Parts: sequence; C-alpha cells; structure tokens
Amino acid sequence: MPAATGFGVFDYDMEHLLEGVALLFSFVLLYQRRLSAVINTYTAQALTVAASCFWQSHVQHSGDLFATGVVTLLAKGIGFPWALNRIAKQTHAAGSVEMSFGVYPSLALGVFLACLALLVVMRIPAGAALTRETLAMSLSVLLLGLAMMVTRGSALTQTIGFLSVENGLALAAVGMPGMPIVVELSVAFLVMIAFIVFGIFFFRIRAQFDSLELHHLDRITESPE
Amino acid sequence: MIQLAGLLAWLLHAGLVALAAPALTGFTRKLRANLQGRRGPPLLQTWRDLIRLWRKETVLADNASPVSEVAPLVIFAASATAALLVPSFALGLSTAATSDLLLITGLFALCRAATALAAMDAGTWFGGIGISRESLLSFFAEPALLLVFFTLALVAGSTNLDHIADVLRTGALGLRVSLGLGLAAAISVGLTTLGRLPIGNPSTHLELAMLHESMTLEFSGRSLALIEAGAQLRFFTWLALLATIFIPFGIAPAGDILDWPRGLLTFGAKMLLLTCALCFFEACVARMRIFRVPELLGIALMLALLAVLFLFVSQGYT
Amino acid sequence: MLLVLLAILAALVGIGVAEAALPQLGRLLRTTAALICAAGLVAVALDLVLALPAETLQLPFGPPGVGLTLALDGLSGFFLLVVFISSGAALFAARDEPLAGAPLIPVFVAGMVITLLAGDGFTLFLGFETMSAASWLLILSHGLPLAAAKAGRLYMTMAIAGALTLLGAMAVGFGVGGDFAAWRAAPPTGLRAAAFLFLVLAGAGSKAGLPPLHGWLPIAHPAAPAPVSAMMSGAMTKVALYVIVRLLFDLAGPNPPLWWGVPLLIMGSLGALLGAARANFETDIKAVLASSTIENIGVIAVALGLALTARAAHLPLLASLALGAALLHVLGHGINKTLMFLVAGAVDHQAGSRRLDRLGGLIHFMPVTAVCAIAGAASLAALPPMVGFASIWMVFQSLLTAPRLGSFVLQMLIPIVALLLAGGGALALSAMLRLIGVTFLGRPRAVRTAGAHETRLPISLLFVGLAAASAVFGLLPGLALRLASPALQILTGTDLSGRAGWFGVGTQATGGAYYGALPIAAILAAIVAAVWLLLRRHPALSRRARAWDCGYAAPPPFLPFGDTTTQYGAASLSEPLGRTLGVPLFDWQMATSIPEPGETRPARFGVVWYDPVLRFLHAPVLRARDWLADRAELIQRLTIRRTLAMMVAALVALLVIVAILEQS
Amino acid sequence: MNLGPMLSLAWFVALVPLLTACVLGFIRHPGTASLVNQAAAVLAFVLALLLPFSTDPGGLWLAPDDLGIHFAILTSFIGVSAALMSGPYIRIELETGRMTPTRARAYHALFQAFLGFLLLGLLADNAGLTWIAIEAATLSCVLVVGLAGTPRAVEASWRFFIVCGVGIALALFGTIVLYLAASAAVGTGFAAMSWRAITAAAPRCNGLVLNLAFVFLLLGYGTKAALAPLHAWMPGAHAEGPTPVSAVLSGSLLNVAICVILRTRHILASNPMAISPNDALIALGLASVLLGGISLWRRADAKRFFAFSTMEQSGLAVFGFGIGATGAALLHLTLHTLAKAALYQCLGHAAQRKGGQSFTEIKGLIASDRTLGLSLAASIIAVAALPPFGMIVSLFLILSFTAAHTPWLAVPLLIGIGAGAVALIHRLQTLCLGPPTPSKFPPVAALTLLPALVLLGLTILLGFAMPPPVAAWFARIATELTP
Repeated sequence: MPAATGFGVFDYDMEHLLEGVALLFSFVLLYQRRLSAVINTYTAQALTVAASCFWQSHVQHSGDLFATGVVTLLAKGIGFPWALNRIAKQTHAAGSVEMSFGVYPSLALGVFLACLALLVVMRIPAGAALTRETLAMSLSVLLLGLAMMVTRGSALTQTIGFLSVENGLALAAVGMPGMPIVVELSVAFLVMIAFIVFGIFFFRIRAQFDSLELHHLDRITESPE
Repeated sequence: MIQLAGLLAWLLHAGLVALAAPALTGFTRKLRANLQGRRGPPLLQTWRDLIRLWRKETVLADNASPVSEVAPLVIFAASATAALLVPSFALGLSTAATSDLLLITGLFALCRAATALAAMDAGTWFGGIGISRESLLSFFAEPALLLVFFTLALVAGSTNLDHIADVLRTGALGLRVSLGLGLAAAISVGLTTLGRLPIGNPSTHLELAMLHESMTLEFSGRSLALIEAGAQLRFFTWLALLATIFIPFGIAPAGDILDWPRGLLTFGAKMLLLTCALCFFEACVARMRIFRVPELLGIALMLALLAVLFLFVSQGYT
Repeated sequence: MLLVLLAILAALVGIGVAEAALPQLGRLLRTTAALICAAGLVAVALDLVLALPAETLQLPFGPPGVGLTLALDGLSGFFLLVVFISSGAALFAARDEPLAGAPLIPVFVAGMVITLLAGDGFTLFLGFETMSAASWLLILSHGLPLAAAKAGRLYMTMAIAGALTLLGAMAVGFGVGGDFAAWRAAPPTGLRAAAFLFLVLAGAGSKAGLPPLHGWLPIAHPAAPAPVSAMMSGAMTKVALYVIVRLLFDLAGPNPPLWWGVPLLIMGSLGALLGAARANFETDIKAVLASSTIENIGVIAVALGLALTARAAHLPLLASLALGAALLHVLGHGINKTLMFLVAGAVDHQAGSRRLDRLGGLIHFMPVTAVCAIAGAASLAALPPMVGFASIWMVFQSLLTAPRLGSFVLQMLIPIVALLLAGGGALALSAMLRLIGVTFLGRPRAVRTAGAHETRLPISLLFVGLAAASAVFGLLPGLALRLASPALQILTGTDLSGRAGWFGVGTQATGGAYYGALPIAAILAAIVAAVWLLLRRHPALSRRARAWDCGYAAPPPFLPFGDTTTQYGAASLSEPLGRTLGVPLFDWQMATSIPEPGETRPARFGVVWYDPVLRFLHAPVLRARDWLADRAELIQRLTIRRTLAMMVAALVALLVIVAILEQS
Repeated sequence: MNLGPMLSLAWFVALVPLLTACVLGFIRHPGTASLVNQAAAVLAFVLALLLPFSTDPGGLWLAPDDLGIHFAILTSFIGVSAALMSGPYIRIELETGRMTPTRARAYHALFQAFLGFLLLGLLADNAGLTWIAIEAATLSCVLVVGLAGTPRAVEASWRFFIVCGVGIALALFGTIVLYLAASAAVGTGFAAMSWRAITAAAPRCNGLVLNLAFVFLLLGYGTKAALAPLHAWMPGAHAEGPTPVSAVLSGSLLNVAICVILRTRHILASNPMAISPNDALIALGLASVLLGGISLWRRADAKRFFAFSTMEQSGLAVFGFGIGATGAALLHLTLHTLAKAALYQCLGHAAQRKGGQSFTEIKGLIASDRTLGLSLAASIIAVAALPPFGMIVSLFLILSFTAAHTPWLAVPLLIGIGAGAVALIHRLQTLCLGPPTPSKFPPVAALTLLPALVLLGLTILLGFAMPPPVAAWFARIATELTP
C-alpha cells in the first residue's frame, strides 16, 4: 500500500509533479505548429510517463512496474519518436501542421476539458488520495489527447493525439495501486501493434493519396457512395 | 276475413291501376294541349297507341343483344310492382305488409338500370346522353327522397306506406312544417325521376331536351309498348304516392268494404286534382338547363334536411 | 370443429410449400386447395347452423412466453364463411392461370384464416402480417414490373404501418400477453380506451379501406392477378373489418362510451361517397371494382357505427338489426365482389385489355359471363331482388330508427350520414351501369375485343354458381341472417330470429317496416311470365335492321363494327358527374386535344383527376421522410474529425448529465 | 506460470482459433488454408457447445457466465457459417485477381484471429482481458477491411481504426475506474478485475466512481456496439473488405460489446447509490433505431444499407434491455444475428456475381440466379421481421412491452421500425425483382447457400418452435440479467 496520503509526503508529491508535467506537455502539444516540435513534445511526455512508472515501482516496491517503466521508456520514449521522424521524412510531410481549429481556441478547449475532468473526478470522496489526483490528471491527459485528434488535420498528428491518449491511460494504469501487471503490459503491447498498423496505413494512404492530409479522405466520405 | 278483403281490394286496385294509368297520361296530354289552346289527342289515344304498338313489328338494331329483349319486360314488371304496392283507395291491401317506401325507390332504381342497359345495348350515342344525365340527377335526387322518407319514418314510426297513410289519415297532426317542406322536396324529386317539364321534356325528341326518351330511342313495336306502359305506370305511382301520403283524407280503412266506394271517389278526385296542378305548373314553366337542375335538387335536398331538423326541434325528440 | 379448421390450415400451408417445390403439379394442387376451401365452407356453415359452442385451443408450439392460441366462435365463423367462399372461388378460377407467385395463394388464404381464428394478440398480429406479406409478393409476381413495383411498395408500406398501429393498439388497450378471454375481463378505460379506438380504426381501418387511409386500395388491388384481387377485395377487407368488430365490439367490453360509433359513422359515410364517386371516374375495370369496394366497406362501417352506438345506448334490438345489416352486406359484397373481379380477370384474359375504352360488345362473345356480371353488378348497385338491396335496406332502416338514441349531436349526424349514404348508393348504381354498359354492351371499341370467346365450362359454371349464391341470399335474406345469428347473439345479446323469417326481413317482430324479398320477387316474376306468355301466344313479326340512331347515315364499309367512337365511352358517361362532383372532390379537368387544321392525328378526349388522399396525405408524409433522410445524411457525411468531435461532445454531455444527476 | 489453469474448456474454445491463426500464417496453398479454417471454426463451435454442460469451464482469468456462453455459442456458429462461405468466396476473389495469394493467407489467419479474440472477449472474466480481447479483435478486423486496398476501403479502415481506437481508449479508462471502484470493496489485485467479483460486490462499491466508470464503459463499448452517435465506423467497416469477415463476423463484434454493456448495466443497477443505467440505454437505443431507420433511405451501396439495418435492429435490442423486456431483447439479438448473417452471405455471393455492391449493379436476382435471388429475398423478409421468420416474435414482444408501459416512447420507436421495414421492402423489390443486370459468374450452387438456409431455418425454429430446454436457457439468462 502506498505511504500515507496527503500533501507534504515526498512520495506523493513526486508522483503528483510527474503527472502535472505530463499534463503540461499535453497542453504544449495543442500549442505546437511545427510537426517536428509536435513529435518532440510527445517524446517528452512519454519520458515523463516512463519516469512516473519508475517512481511508482519505487513507491509500490513492485518489480512489474519497473518492467513496465523500461518497456514504456524503450517503446514510447525512443522507438515511436524515431519511427515518427522517419515516416515524417519519407512522406515529405509538410513542415507545419494544418491548423483547422486555431491555437487559442484549442487551448481554451483544453482548459475546459481539464476543468471538466477535475470537476468529475474530484467529487469522489478522498479514499486513496493519490489515486484520486492521478485519476484526475490522467483523465485530463486523455481528454486533451482526444482534443488533439479532433483539432488537427493530418493523419500523423491524429496518430500522435492517439498516442497521447495512450499516455494518459498508462498514467492511470500505473497510478492504480496493485493493478495487475497484465494491463500495463497489454497497453504497451497493443500500442506497439497499433503503431505498426499506423505505419502500414501511412504508406497505404501515401500510396493512394500521395499525402497524409485528411482532406483527401474527407473528400471520399463526403462524396455520395 | 281481412285477408280475403285485402285480396279483393288488391285485385280491384290492380284493375284500377291497369285501366287508370294510361288514361291518366292521356288526360294529362289532353289538358296540357287545351291549356296551350290546342284541342289535343282524345282521352283514349294512349290506349290506341299501346294496342297499335302491340301489333306492330319489332325492329331490333343489328348488334342488339338479348338485353334489348329482356329489358322492356323488366321495366314494365318493376313499374307494375311499384304501382301495385302503393295503396290507392283503401288500406290493408294484401301487399300492405311489404309496401315499403325504400322498396319502391329500389324498384324505380331497377327501372332506371334496365332502361340504361337497354339504351347502351344498341351502341348509338343517344343512349349515352340519357344515362350520363340520369346519373348526374340521381345523385342529387335520391338523397333528397331518402330524407323525405326520414321525416315520414320519424312522424309515423316506420317506412311502411300503409302504416304511414293510416297514421297521417287519423292522426290530428294538422299542417306540420316539416311535412310541408317534405312535400316540396318530394315534388321536385318526382318531377326529376319522371323527367317532367322543368327537368326534361316528355313530349319532344330534341336531343338537348330528352332525358328518358333518348334512352328508349331504339325500341319499336312490343318493346316500345311495354316501355310506354311502364312510364305511364310510374307516372301513376308517383301521383298515387303523393296523394296517399300528403293528402291522406278519405282512404278506406283496412277491411271496411262498405267504405270502398267513398275511397274510390276521393282517390279519383285526388288524382285529378294533382294532375291538374301538374299541368298548370308545366304550362307556365320552361325547361331548365341540365346543369341548373342540380341547383334545384340541391334546394330540395336542403328543404328535406330542414324538414328533418324541424322535426327534432318541434317534437323535442328524446 | 377447431381441429378440422386447424387441419385445413395445415393442408393449405402444405399445398403452398408443395407447389413451390413442384410447380408442374400447380393445377392439381390449386384444385385441391379449392376443394379444401369448399370443405372448410361446409364445416363452418354446419358449425353456424348448429350454433356449436365457442372453442379455444392452445397450440403446443409457439413463441416463448406468448404461445399461440386459436379460438372459434360465431363471429369468426361467419367471417370464415365469407373468406372460404371467396378463396375457394378464386383458387378454382386460378387453376389454369400461369401465375408466378401461385404457391403464395394458399399461404394468403392461410394468413386470413389464422387472423380469423386468432385467440390472442400475437396470433392476430401474425395472421395480419402473413396475409399482407403473401398478397404483397403476389402483387410483385404479376403485371408490368414498374407498375407492380410501385403498387407493391405502396401496398406494403400501408400494410406495415397498419400492422404496427394495430400492435400499438392492442398493447395500449390490453398490455402484453394474455389471450382474448383475459382481455375481455379487463377492457381499456378512459384515455387508453380513446387511444385504443383510434389506433384500431387507423390500423385495421387502413387495411379495410376506410378513409382517410384508403388511397392505396384502388392502386394496389388492381395490380394483383385477378384471383388474388378477388380475394383481396372480397375477403381480406372483410378480415380487416372482423379485426375492428372483434376489438371494438367484443374485447372492448359491453358498455363503451356513447360516442364510440361516431368515428365509424363519419369514416363510413365519407368512404361511401368518395369510393362510389371515384368508381365513376376510373378507366380500368379492376380500379372501378376496387373503388366500389371502398364504397361497400363504407356502408358496412356505417352499419357497424350504428350497432356500436346502439350497444352503448343499451338498445339490443337496434344493435342486432344494424349488426345484422353489416354482416349481411359483408356476405353479399364478399360473394359479388369476388364474382366481379373473376369476371374482370376473364375479360382481361379473353379481350386482352382491362381498360374500359378498349372493350365493348362482349355480351355477344361471352354471354354467360355477361349475364353473371349483370347479376353481380345489380347486387353491388343494391337493386331490389338481389342481396345488395336487402342489406342496404336494413342499413337504412337502422339509420331511420337511430335518432331515438338521444344525444343531440347524434340526431344531427344521422340525417347527414343517411344523406351521404344515399348519394353513395346512387353513384354506385351509375358506376355499375357504366361498367356493364361500356364493357359488355354496345359495339366492340377495339378489334381485339371481337376476338374474345366464352370462358371454359368450369369457369362459367363458377360464375353461375356465385351469381346463384348471391341470388339465393337475395331472395332469402333470412337464411344469411340465420347464419349470422350466433355472431349477433355474442355481440348484442339478441339475434334477428323474430324479425328475419324465410320470406323477408323486418325491423320489428310485428308491425314496422318489412321487406318481403320473396313475395316481391314472386310478383316481379309473375308479371314477367304473364307478359312473356302473352308475347308467345300470338307471335308478331320481328326483324333486324341497322340501328335507327335518329336517322344518321350508315357507317362507311371500312368500319367493321360501325362507327364505334360515337358510342358513349367510360369518360363521356361520367362527364356530367365530373363537372359537378368531380371538380371539388378530385380536381377533375377535361384534357381535350384538338388537332390543328391540316394535322392528320385524331382529336383526343381525355380526363385528368387526382385522388385527394394521395395529394394531401401521402405526399406530405413522403416529403417529411425525404427531409428527415437528408438531415440524417448530414451525420453520415461527417468527416473523421467531425465524427470524433461528435463523440467527444457525447462524452462531455454524458459527464455533465451524470454530474447534474448526482447533485440532485 | 504453469499451464494447469490454462487447460480448462473455456481456454480451449478461445485458443483453438488463435492457434489456428498462427498455423494458417504459414499455409501457402489457399485450398488447404480454407479447409483448415473451416475445421478450426467447427472445432471451436463444438467446444463452445460443450460449455453449458461442463461444471467448471473456467480457468485462469476465464469464468464465463451464461450470457457469455450463450453468445460464445452464437458467435462460433456464425463463425462456422462464415468459414464455410469464405471457401468459395475467396476462390472467386482469387480468380478475379482482387485478392493475391499472400492476402488470402493473411485473410484466413486474421479470420481465425478475429474469431478467437471474439470468443476470448466473451468468455473472459477479467475486465482487462475482455478489453484486450476486444481491442485485438478490432485490430484484426481493421487489417481485414484494409486488405481490399481501394481508396474507399482505405478511408473506411482509417475511419474504423481512429473511431474504434478512441472508443477502446475510453473503454480502458472505464475499466481502470471500475477497478478503482472495485478495489475499495474487494481489495486490490486480480479479485478486483473479475466481473463476477465486481458484480457480487457492486452494492458495496462507491456510487460516484461507478457512475464515472459506467460513462466511460458505455461510450467505449457503445462505439463497438455501434450505438447511435458513435456508429460512424460501422457502415464503412461492414461494406468494405471481404464479406465473410467484414460483414458476417463483424456482426458478432457488436454482440460482444453489447454483452459487456449488459454486465456494466447489471453492476450499476444493483448499486442503489449509482444512477439508473436504463435511461442511457433507452436513449442510445432509440437514437440508433431512428437514425438507422431513416438513413436507410439515402443509401446507394447494398452492404452499407444493411449495415444501417444492423445498427437499427441492435439499437432496438439495446432499447429492449433498457426498458426491461430482457428476454425479448435477448431473443431479438440472437435471431437478428442469425438472420443478418444469412442475409450478408447471400449478398456477398450476389455482389461477387454482379461485380459490384451498389443497388444499380445488383438487380433482378431472381431472374438471373433463382436460388440466390430467392434466398436473398427470404433473408431480407426475415430481417424485416415479417412472417414466417422468427424475428416477428421478438419484435412483437418488445413493441408491445413498450406500448403497454411507456406509450409515448412507443410512437418514435414504431416510426423508426416502420421506416426501416419499408426501406427493406423497397430494396428487396429492386434487388430481387425486375429485369436482371448482367452477372459475371455462373449461378451459385445450392450447396454454397446451405449455411444461409440453415441460419434462416434456425430463426423459424427459435421463433416459433423453441425446444423447452432452450426456452429455459433463455429464461435463465433473462432472470440473471435483471437485477
């Protein structure tokens, strides 16, 4: 069981800090205009999640969390950014991200979603304090990831939004005391598979529409069957 | 005893009808001619015509089917049955139980149907004129007639003609507003179904004026005799109907043989009175345009409806 | 008795399946089906005459939790009679017709029989849907692809809407499950009863052809093959009326509110007027007959409305008279409409067309069919010696005695209903005269019509049989009313035994109006025989010559049938009616095309009119559906990002709702 | 990790298809691949049939309840029919060159993977394992849909992946919150993950947390069940890609998601503090019925048309569960799955014969290919809930229940169902009747249509003459579902 809850307890503060940083990176993701910046921000967020895994494994003294931390670090910290950069270069994706929703409105949307997450989770009575804050933070990261997917126009940015959602889930899973390892492993494993599928898709979309912009796909959706 | 008397009365009635119907039409023609300053044909002329036609050779159209031979029979039979059902000088005829107003309308409809089928059989366009106009007028006439019967049924309790005549004869009803309106409606409907002057012209063969004659243009000899007799019977029945219902005084009650002579006399007087009224009316009226007739019948319809509604108001029907 | 009917049901479905498997045995199977219907007819007639007690039977199989129960009593027995007569005749006539959907005809009959024998809500719904689906497939398997498809779609749309409304009615009225016995114990009351009434009238009424939902009937019934049209108009509309009677009279409890009869009265009288008027303007034989079905259903509905009002006012004598009138008219119309549709099928087969302005003079080529058609039309037009007149007479008698029911509104309504009914009757007579005159009399309007010849012996015998049945019930209405007495006993407590004897039918046991069917027919026959004997005793000369035609010249030699175009055709016969009645009701216009000087094409006289129901009821519904479909299409066309936005919005909305709910 | 607990019957049911999937990855010859595929499907079905009779079929993380077993049998039976169909179907696809041998191999492997993960999802007792199984099933289905390679297929698979990805993410978050709620009552570790334990401990859990979990689980698995606002992925997924998987089997993906929603509803309903879950189900169900019924009128593509019909009918089933007609809704879901599988089989063959799946390309089937035309017409009549097929029974029960208890809800429901049925009728007429369009292949042999006809026969049997033990089984599940 984690140490006594409440502010001022070092273990708890550190976890809370890491989750705060991850949330910050989610906001930064919404802010970025250039594709490379988006990828770097995602990498930073992934590293923060890995740090949170390591810290939780130290706090909860469970070897599984340490293994998850290593997997997250390798897969999401290093593997994905490398692959994303390679795909971005190969598909000559345009430098800037197509801003269909504008920066400030998306940030405003992000704030609204974060507030909603806090409002919804905070009414839970103060059981395990750590879990309540973690839940709030991870829900915010999740919702911001969704906002990212909705507001950005390229298949690549939509994927990064999806991966950011996965980060939120990983934060939530890691934060839950005693949640069996199977979920974390599976999260990492399935994100891996998802990423491979993304890759296949990128090349196939690239082959069909010679660009990753979604408006080609939209044209098909809007054309009568 | 009443059955025997009823049967005797019925036979007497049948004889009366057979003799009086052609005579009545002859008298009408004679009277109308005199009113127009002409001498007009002798009273028995209609009898002579019937006998002459009976002996003449019947000419049928080349593509006429058996319908042309059967239709005159049906027309005559239906008209005769209707005539036999209407009590003339006495009540309690043996057919009194089934002498029903709706049945008489049905028999008239049967006549109309047989005439229409016969008209279309020859395949000439004259028949068509009559049928198309007839279907127009019947749509307006029959509802009015039914509402008149509605009034009578509410006053007398049933549509049995015998029963109605009996109630009206004895009932101290005096001159009722709804019965008066009903009489007006009944007269206009009668004129339409018989094709008398304001609606059709019985004596001419002008296409525009013809209503019934155009339908029987192709008939000759015996068929024409039967159709003419049918027409005369229907004319007689209508007048007898009006006489029995709206001038109920003097009819001999059921089974009272001694009262028959008085009944016969009053019935003869009533028929003459009605015929003269008709002739005077026809003398001073010109034929209406065919599409104006629905308006006349529309008024008759409204009168009949008012008759019924007044009945509810005046009697406070519970 | 119920087991016999169950065996008949199984046999019918078996024959349907057998015919689907072995089409070459079609003729034999349809004959056996006809014989089975005849056997059913005899069995049911026996059951009615012996007035056997009602039976119910719970089938071993059936849907879970609901179960299939069958019930037979006087009411369903009488309607079974009509269905078996109509179906037996139609199946017999369909023996040698090359029908693609033939295996479905016995299934169609089975559907109707299931509906009549239904003992609980589900079986009624199942039968209702089976008969609709079978007849829909039969429409599709016949006729020109485009016309059949359009008629089929309209028919099935109304059938599904009707079935679902009926389902809603039964559920609102009686809840879920339970058979009719349980329902009878707990009739609906108050607001639910009113909703129940209108839903039943909408659901079963649209199937029967009661306005304002009758627009589909003159389009769908003619599209089916002739025997199926005969069964649809002759039997299926009666089954729909049976559903109305069973739900409103029997299951809705003994004392419904007084105003329950009023909608039926209004819809019935409007139906009588609109149906009869429309029958005068249709140019296709089967469409004329379908419109006349609407008129007759209207008359029956008026009689049912009167019976319902009388029952509410606790006047059993008047209720039984009105209901007797309705049932007699159901039987009469069932027989005659089946006969007329089969005649229309024979005419279509022999003369090659159903359009009135391509027929004419068929009495010379098909004398027996023509005579039977005249008998059938006479009954549909309610002329005295026929059964149609007996039932119309009873309807008017019950209308005339109805004002004693008291309430002022009713007293005002009854004369207007009588007015419309009489108008409808007159128009029906004109329509039937037009139908018979243009089809059978006069001279052939097309050369193909002259090629027609009499139908084969069995079919002619069938026609004669049906006409004879109609005549028998016409002369002896008491016989039909005796068959109806078990039904009258169930629904109104008294039957017409005192008032409907062998010779005729009257309104009261003694005194009151009396229609002596037999004596009147005897007098008519006597007079005709007398005159006929007179004619034969000294035969006068008789010869054939060219029609006098008021002295017009003889038609040129190259016209074999004379100048047929001068004959009054279908459109010209109804032209005066069109000008006066057609304009307000059907927006009737004449469309004449006169050739320019020098043009060789002939002048054309045509008429254009529209059914008000299709314009003001069906069209707006279709427009609303298209509008909704376009709105729904917007959601389909959303791009991926907008779809995600919609999902996120759904999530946010749900979270907010949950938050609000938790506060309270 | 010894394999003892893994040797239970339930694991076998799930593992047989999964192992076959790996084996199929290496079988080159398409003929043997389809035979192995069919054999595996039959084996899985037989094993699933044994489930209800075995005393403790569970094992590590697997303790299937009656609902899971029922749908496992149903899904594996549909799997058998799909496998039997894919034999001739793939052969023709190879002939037309639309599918290369390597893709055929991938198809068979993914088919078994999809089936295996579906069964795993149904039988799993561990909430996390259920989530993983459904996610894996979605991924394998996405890959199959993407196989076609046409622009429309790519768009469909991309939309399928993104929408389902988001759905599955929400579902995971819901599972985590559910674990949080359960761990307070049951204690951390595997106990807090098992559906049985959570259901048992539901009254003691914290109501607010359960509400949050329900919101995310409903939306997450609602996307999988294609309920109204979350249905965007389903029409494209059903229409593109080879029919046996994308249409016939993916119907069962909806059923699995509905199972999970029902388990969540059971948990919520037994906790007095939590809000009542039924209103949400009623709202989503009604929205699906109305949207499905109405957008049927604007479809030009046959498969998308019937995808919307699936959405409408499963929406009606969810609505039925919502208002409390549990038995009828369960029967409706089962009968509809059977009927729709039969319909898609016939439609798949028809689309292949006519070389296209739009309504303009498939016309007059009865004239050009009698047996196929008649069986397609029969299956459309079955789906439209007309006699003699069984769906009329369940439709009648649900609509009567609604009209009797909440009449004002019955009005939009009847309109939606009516509009849907009429659209089906209209399309039956254009697809099966009238002059035929040219077809590229000889008429279908009656044998290949046998699975479809068996499915239709089953709907009649289950509708009207359900054997007593099966009726008892349905009743037991119904009582188990209502709290």
